[in-house]
Amino acid sequence: MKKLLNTPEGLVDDALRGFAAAHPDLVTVHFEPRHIVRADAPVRGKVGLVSGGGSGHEPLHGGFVGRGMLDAACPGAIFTSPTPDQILAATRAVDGGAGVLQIVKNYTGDVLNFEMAAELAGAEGIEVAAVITDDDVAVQDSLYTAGRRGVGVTVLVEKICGAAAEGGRALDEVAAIGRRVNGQGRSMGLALTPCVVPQAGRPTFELADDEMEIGIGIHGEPGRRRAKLGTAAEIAELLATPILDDLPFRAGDEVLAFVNGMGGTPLIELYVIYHELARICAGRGLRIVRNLIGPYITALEMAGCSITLLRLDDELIRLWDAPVETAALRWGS
Amino acid sequence: MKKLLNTPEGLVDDALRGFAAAHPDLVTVHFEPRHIVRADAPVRGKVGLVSGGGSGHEPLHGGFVGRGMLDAACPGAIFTSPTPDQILAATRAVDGGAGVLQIVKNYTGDVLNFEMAAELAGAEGIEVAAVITDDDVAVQDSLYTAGRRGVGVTVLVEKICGAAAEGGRALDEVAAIGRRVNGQGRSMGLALTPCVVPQAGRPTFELADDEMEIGIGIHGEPGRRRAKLGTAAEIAELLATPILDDLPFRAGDEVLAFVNGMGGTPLIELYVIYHELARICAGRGLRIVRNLIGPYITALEMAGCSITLLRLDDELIRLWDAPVETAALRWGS
Amino acid sequence: MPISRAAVLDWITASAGAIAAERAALDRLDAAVGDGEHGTNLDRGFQAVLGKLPDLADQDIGAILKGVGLTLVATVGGASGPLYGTLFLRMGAATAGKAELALDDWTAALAAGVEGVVARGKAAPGEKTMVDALAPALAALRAAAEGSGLEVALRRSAAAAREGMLATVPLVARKGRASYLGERGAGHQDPGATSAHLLLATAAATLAREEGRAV
Amino acid sequence: MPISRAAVLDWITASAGAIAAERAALDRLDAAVGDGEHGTNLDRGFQAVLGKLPDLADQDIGAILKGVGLTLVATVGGASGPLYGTLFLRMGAATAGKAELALDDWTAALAAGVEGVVARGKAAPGEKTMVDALAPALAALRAAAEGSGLEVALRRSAAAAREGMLATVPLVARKGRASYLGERGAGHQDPGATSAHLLLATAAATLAREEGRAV
Ligand SMILES: Nc1ncnc2c1ncn2[C@@H]1O[C@H](COP(=O)(O)OP(=O)(O)O)[C@@H](O)[C@H]1O
Ligand SMILES: Nc1ncnc2c1ncn2[C@@H]1O[C@H](COP(=O)(O)OP(=O)(O)O)[C@@H](O)[C@H]1O
Ligand SMILES: [Mg+2]
Ligand SMILES: [Mg+2]
Ligand SMILES: [Mg+2]
Ligand SMILES: [Mg+2]
Repeated sequence: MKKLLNTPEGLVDDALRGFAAAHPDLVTVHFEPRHIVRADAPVRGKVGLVSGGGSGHEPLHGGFVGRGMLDAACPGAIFTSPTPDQILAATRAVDGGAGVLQIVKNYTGDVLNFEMAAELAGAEGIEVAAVITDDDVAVQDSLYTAGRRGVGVTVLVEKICGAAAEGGRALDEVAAIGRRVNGQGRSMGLALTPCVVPQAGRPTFELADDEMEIGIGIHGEPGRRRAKLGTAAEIAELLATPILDDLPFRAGDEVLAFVNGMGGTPLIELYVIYHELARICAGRGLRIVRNLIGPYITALEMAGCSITLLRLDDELIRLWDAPVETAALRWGS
Repeated sequence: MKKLLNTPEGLVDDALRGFAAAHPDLVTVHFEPRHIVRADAPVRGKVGLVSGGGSGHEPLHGGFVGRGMLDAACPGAIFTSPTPDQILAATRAVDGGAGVLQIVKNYTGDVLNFEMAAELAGAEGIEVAAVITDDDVAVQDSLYTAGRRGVGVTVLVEKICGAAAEGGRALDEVAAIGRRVNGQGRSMGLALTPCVVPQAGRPTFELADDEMEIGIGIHGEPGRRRAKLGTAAEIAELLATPILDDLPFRAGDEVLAFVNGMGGTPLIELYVIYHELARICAGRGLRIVRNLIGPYITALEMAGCSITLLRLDDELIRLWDAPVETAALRWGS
Repeated sequence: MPISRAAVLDWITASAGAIAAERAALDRLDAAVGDGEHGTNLDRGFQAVLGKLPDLADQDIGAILKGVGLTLVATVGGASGPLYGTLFLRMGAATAGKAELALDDWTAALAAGVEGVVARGKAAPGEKTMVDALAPALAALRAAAEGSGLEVALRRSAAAAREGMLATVPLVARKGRASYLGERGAGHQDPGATSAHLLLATAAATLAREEGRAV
Repeated sequence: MPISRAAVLDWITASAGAIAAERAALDRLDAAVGDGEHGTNLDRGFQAVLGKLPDLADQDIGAILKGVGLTLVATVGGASGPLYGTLFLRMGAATAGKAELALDDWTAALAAGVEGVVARGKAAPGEKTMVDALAPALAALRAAAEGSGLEVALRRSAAAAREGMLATVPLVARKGRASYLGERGAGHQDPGATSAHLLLATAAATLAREEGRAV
């Protein structure tokens, strides 16, 4: 295991200390229990947005705390959902009287912990709603699974709901927008290498030098199947086709295309995939009107990528373009 | 070799096609010869900023083309300096009548190719000046080497000179500011893994599972020495000490701290290093008043990081804070 | 002979030890079908429980079990945190105020706990989760309660948990992270069922001992 | 017998072949002390030269060499691109308008070329660069020019380049990327000196042949 860290046990807290030191203008970081809160929280009259999940997916979620995006993030241990007390503390810290929206990736652990926190916050009189993201088409039959995983679309939900909340929309409206984004977005990912959970110290799976793992999530878990390493064109096809067919996306759709790096893949390769994706979308008559390319929802140092497509409409474009000021996404003012 | 690409030979052009497709609002990409030009170039009356170097360091330099930073970037083959015809074409494209500043990392190849291009541009009547960055303290004795390498400071020079040029400063002033930044900045880097140049297909060096390579550049070349893998605290110390001693930085200095990822190292680890760096700086009485954390000048998928410290003054802070709108750095408006 | 407060404390302490000893093995099972940290998660939780035990030691059994549940909820995370947390919280509620437990009390407590796990996680038996160890253990306890003593009943319960755990191997998971694997998950033992068996085997080894052995 | 245009074209063609054949070996040498792509760089350049040769074939030797130089400058990149580009550009300038070269012409051309390389790269002999092969080759050519024929002179020149190349092994580099390695670079042969030897060895094998052998 080769990582820049002091001890596996201390990794998350050390990184949070660094995050706190780097961005005092944007956030306040609490350690007992762990939660990252927007520096000017609670914003009176604004719906508060709380997300969270296991650590190891940075910049998700802490990197998205700030004006126009999240009000708080709750980092769990590596790849482990945060606990209800963290989420409850964050909920209290960001409640500006207009209620709190939880943005939760659909994993049993995340859902259960956020649910328990919502029950506790509800008992304290805080109105809580939740958007569960479940955009991963690699998990196909939701009757026989815990449902689709929440992956790339989570970033887009956080940005777009963040803009809606900043714009003064009510809790149920922001939640409805979040569900619309989730409903119109689809993702799929692939790994070239596994990652090493620091406390375990071993790769989460083994891959031969000429193999890739298709249909992975963001936790180093094995994917749906393994295949011989393909070209970028083949890989883009492999990821895009199930995405396109699932919604389905149709000729004439305006979409946001998000090519995400899993943590160990450099930008140059992501742009190669974007080139292939743009070609595939053009071939289907889709118009990519917005894009996002980079490592935004990662799995430690895993090499690989995921593709997310989101069908847009005028309102979603406006909300996407709205100003955002966080450690990992910044534009407008 | 596990990479997302079609062919090693086609990697750079495929990535450039993706870059062109993704950012038509920011840049125009030319292929014969390769150069990336700001969409609204030439800007009349503004000093044009041209940089470039081998590919494989993304987002450097193409990701920094746009308002408030570079006017053009010339991407060479992987880790290979661009050729004079590329640089000449870029120089012509961005000359707005106020002259062109070359920002060149100090490598023999880059220097020679930019020099030849400057001679050719000069013969065409374009006024050209150059700032050579050479901030890498790992290369200590400049009498017996090609001089220090240009690494992390290059990003800072590009941002700060970009703001100065955008602010209407003359060629010699922008060049002087660039040299000041280079003179007040120092860097050092370290690798946990080598990288694989796609056309070679083999790692650039071999490292045992418990070893790190200290004093590396950004081209996968071996470093100054090899040591047993240390903790993040030890690593930060190892990189920061020669930097601090070299300028030297002094108690009371206001600095920009830049923790750069080499391409394969995830953000969570960079924040751990930032935490340690902040501690070390505080111990020496330095005040970190600005920071940058992320993979901005990379060596393909190499795991590792570099640290850059830049001594600031009011003017440099103002120029750093000025709006920038590029694919990889965006703030203000 | 009923279950004493000391025996309950014994059980918790021994469970923490067993989880610590099996941590890497549980992580390995979880790596095959999930994200490789079930053992690390539980170990973090039970180490925190050990830290809390001195404060709980002089309370009644219900308060002890509730304290364990709250600690697990606040420190484990993942799917198993809320589930094991709920198990202990419900067992605590069912034994509130008691200084000792007869076999029937223990059976009722486990029943309440398992019901809580199912209510939270919505897993039916056969979906390759901890429920596949917990539910048979409860059934065996109920069957044994009619006629046999505490020790035998606890042993049968642990044996049933073991059978349930082993029976998860060929199953395709329908709940939790392992369900994402589909057919590829068959052939691996469920980590949660394994940790559940560990807790119940430790119960059989500790709860029926003489009072005052160790804390 | 002087060097013909056809022989010069032969030399260039054969050099492209030699570089292609040694590409991986040159990359490996460069990986040890630099960034591992010297062979790839030169091969890209000489393949481009091959593509340009048909356009150059009916021109004079000076124009041919200038065309090679321009192509190398525009396609090789790195340190070696401007340096080899300058070598050929200067050799082209020194042979402008010529349809054949006597040994003295060739010597003068190489002298101009090497001077250009030194002017651009500022490397002195012994700094572990291509100059360590080029300079001795030029010296040997000059020495041999007094008395021996073309073929012998070219062979002595190639042999001197080879000695110079081998002599780079123990050196610590003071120029180029290898200089960053300091003492660690000693013990490795310089890739640029190796490719320079390759060009001069190919010259010895091609330039003194009968006219019209192959293009
Ligand atoms: N819905 C559920 N009901 C009951 N048990 C479950 C459920 N989902 C998961 N589990 C149990 O949790 C175990 C995994 O726990 P753990 O690895 O700690 O959490 P995570 O899956 O969030 O990483 C599984 O092996 C399974 O036994
Ligand atoms: N200043 C210089 N003068 C002469 N030759 C040089 C100089 N710097 C480097 N070289 C030669 O260039 C070779 C490296 O070429 P190449 O690998 O193509 O370029 P780069 O070093 O830019 O990657 C070295 O082996 C050396 O022989
Ligand atoms: Mg987990
Ligand atoms: Mg090079
Ligand atoms: Mg798990
Ligand atoms: Mg090289």
